[in-house]
Amino acid sequence: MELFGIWIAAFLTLCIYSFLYKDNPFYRFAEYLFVGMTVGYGIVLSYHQGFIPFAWEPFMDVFTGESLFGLIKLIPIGIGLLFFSGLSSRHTWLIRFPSAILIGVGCGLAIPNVLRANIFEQTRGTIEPFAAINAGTLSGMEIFSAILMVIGVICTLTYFFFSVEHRGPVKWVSKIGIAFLMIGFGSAFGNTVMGRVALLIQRVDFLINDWLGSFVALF
Amino acid sequence: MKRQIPLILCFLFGVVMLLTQFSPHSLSQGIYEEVLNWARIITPFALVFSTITLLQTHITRIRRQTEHWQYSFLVFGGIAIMVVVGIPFGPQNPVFEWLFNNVQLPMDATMFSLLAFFIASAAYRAFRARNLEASLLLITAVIVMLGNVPVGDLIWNKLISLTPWADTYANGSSLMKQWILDNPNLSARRGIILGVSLGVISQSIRIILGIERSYLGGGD
Amino acid sequence: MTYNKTILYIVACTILFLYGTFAFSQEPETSPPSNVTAVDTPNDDGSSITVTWDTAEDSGIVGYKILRNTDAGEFEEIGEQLDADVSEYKDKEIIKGKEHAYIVRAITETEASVDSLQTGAVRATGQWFHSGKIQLFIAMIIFCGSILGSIYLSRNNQEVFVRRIPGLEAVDEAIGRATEMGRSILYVLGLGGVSGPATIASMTILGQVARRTADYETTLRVPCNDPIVLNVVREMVKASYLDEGRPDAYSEEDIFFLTDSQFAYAAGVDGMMLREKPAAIFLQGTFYAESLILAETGNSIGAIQIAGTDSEHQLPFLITACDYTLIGEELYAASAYLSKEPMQLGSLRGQDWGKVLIFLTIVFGVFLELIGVNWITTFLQRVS
Amino acid sequence: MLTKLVNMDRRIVFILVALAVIIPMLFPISLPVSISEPTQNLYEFIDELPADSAIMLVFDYGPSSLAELNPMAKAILKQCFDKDVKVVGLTLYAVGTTMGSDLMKEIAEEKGAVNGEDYVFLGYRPGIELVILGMGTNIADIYETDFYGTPTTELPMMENITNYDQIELVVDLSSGNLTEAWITFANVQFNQQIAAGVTGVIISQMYPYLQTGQLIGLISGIAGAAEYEHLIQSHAKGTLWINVESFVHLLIIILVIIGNIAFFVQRKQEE
Repeated sequence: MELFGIWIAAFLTLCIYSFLYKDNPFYRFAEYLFVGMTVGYGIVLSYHQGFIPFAWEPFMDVFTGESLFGLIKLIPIGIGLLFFSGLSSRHTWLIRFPSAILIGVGCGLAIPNVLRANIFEQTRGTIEPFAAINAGTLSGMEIFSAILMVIGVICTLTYFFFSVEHRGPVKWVSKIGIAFLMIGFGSAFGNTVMGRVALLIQRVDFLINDWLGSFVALF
Repeated sequence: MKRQIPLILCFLFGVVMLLTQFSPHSLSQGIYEEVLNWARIITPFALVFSTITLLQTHITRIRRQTEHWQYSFLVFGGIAIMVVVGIPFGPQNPVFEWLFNNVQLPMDATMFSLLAFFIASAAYRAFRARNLEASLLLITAVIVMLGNVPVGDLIWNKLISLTPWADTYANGSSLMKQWILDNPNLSARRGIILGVSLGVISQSIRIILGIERSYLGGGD
Repeated sequence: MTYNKTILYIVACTILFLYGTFAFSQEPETSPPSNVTAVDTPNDDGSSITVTWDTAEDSGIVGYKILRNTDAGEFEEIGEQLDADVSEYKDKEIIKGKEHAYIVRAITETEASVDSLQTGAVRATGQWFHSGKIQLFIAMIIFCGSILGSIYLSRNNQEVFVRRIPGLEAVDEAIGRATEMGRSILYVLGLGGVSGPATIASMTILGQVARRTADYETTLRVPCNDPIVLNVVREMVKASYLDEGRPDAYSEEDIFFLTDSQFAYAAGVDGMMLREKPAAIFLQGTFYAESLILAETGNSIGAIQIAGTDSEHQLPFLITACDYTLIGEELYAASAYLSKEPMQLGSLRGQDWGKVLIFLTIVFGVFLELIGVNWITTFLQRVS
Repeated sequence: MLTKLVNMDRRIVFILVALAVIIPMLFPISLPVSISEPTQNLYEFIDELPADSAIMLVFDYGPSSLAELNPMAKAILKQCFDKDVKVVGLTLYAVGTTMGSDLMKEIAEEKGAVNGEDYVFLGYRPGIELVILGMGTNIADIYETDFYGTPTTELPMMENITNYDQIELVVDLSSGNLTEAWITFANVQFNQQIAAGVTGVIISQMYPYLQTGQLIGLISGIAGAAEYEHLIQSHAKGTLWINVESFVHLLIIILVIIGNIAFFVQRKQEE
């Protein structure tokens, strides 16, 4: 069974790589199968790990008499059922209820989180090295880096100014901001190359050592 | 009615989720967690509904016999086998796991690994020193790529050994990479993050207050 | 050695021995834990009481035990023995609404124990406001206030200036090209859920794009990754077509659910691109690793590509592979920019005031840190 | 010719990349490794832990990222078992369960570590922040049993481990943004020390946290895994793969250089 699995996996791996040449029946085979299986997988997972523990079990506690709190789960279940109004074109607008709730929740969660995790932390991180400069514990290079950081943050943020025309000094500052952005993008790109190539190496390692290895072992 | 109630719901849930984050009281925390749980309960329904629409699409394709319609059976097959094996016996059962590990997973990993090819072709095509900005992108990418693999320092150390500063500047390639990641890269990212945060806050306010309501669609 | 000296030696030893026996047989005087207080734990949900005391140095104490009063009025040990350097205990097993008093018992090397005085009775209550988050709350009021203020000020002003955003200027060009070529437009909303800010931004842009495709009668194809997003988007696009007076041109089948898995989604969209060869591709929203798989395939079929994301780690790939890219905050500005509504544009000005505020904080903060004053960093300190 | 080179068919690039992986894979050579500071910091932190202290190893990645993260997980486990540091394994990523359990078993067998005494694998529980926050109070409240169904309170190793107070370090091996969740909830709320091992793409995302001290150490992608294998002096897949990696990086750089030369020559000619 394990060998059979390796062969199936190798076949599908090659099917997908065939896409690099051009669209072909092998790729289409893998693509449609892949889409179907992942939808099925998603349903199974959200049923067993979402619906059962968070709705069904607490709701069932109502009948075993453990707690009446489960009744509250009827609200989200009811909201969830509203999605099926999409099957009747006259009632599709009912879908707005759950989506309005979820969008509202998302917006409410976002404001304090973004303020704390992003604005507060990133501003503090930019200022903090200067405390060390005051304490005299930084080397010349580190002082230079701290100053460069402040310049970089301010210039990059200037690039995003919308209500001011970018000309005169603003233009120059935002140009420096773009330079910082480009360096940032270049380094992130270069950094990612490593991870992506590692994935390919792992697949090739599988094809060469596991699959061809099993092939050699047969004889 | 079709617009007002959703707007009110959006406002209410938005404000409640916002304020409960400032309140450690057990009642507010209870509400906060319960609402988060609701989202988990709602999603499976939406998924089932979406799957029905997906099946409808493929049934239409098969009926009309549009190009490549035969492949639609594979979608049915894929969904059916996972659901039949997974729903009654749970995701931990060995058949489900076998299907996942030997069919779904290799495709997932292979699809992901296509990136190695695409990253090379994108770099070849786009990294041209057309102007100052493109040159900065190109140069930092090359420095970081080199600094990330042992061969980068190997080349650097060979070159530097020809100069009198061989000892002071050893492993310059990886040190340079580190400095770029720590400094100009970090400040650019901070700039982006701060800007995005302001955008998120502003969008969230517009939506909670109903100034931005296009997500609701039209009608009354 | 003389006889006398030997006697002297023996006597001295005896005295020393006796003194030693006497001295070491005495228990060292262990003082009871001092300054014992019990308070309702601040900023919690009312489920604990915090007991504090002063640790004594060199007193032979090896640990502490905490005692709490029972209904009968007696004191019982609760929890494990605490180390000698601990000076705080958070009792989480209290009975809500009931008053509790505590005693801290010091344990010495010889297993002897000394009890502190008993504390006053405390009742734990939950707090309605987290006092540690006050600065967050203030900042929220300031940021939200500046945005709301700007919206208010510009609500009747038709002339709100907004700088050019090249990626958005290209939207009409892209749609026009698709129309000329008689090909479709592909709109990818990314992998985010419906409550993700980037997805919401992307959906509002889609609403604007749909208005234009309705006008031009160009096919708009939207494969969705999130089931709830699918539903919202169907409603929105339908409304856009209705608003433009072209409900007949709207086709529900063109907005469909593909799969919720990241790479299967990429595989499916890639297949669509190769087979349908759309003339314009929009990649807007939250993206992960699949961004480049989509963007490179789109590039290989020669489509004009407009991307936009706040996932800063994917920006480099979209920038290299797409024709135009909305960077970070530009994505959030897009719906205001495209809709040209004064209130929406006003909020962009509010965002700019937010930036000015951050600038001032950084510059002022740096200056204060340099002269050794750190109240701004303290203000921005993370809250627990 | 020049125009052809400038607009080279991407399929030629694809073939070159494939060859740059296959050839060194078949004929491996070894290149020297230089250790970066964040990797060194994590290694030293674990190295200086007293015997019988415990760390938490979190498998926050799916099988699609195992190429980069499995070698790290193996190296850290080897180091811990060699030093008698106990390991609490778990995952917040549903698909990470089988992989995490197999991997811990494999290294434990190799090093003679015993399940329940030297390591435990708690498995997966849904609800990211709820799990992280809940374990701050009591791990057994969230994980009533371990992955194999044994009640957590009956595991000998967990006798002295109630919550984060007894965990010296959380090492989060992550392919997404779950490290940020650990920082926001475990570090900020409970002052738990956190280190991470991440895939190449999110390395730069982690640097702000290293700078603010919210991460005490970081293993960066496959290169970091190779560095770690070097530090614990046990060379495995990480070391083999990073050498193959070098060739692909060189290929990409050479391609970029050729592309630029062709581009400039062409532009000169057009002028």
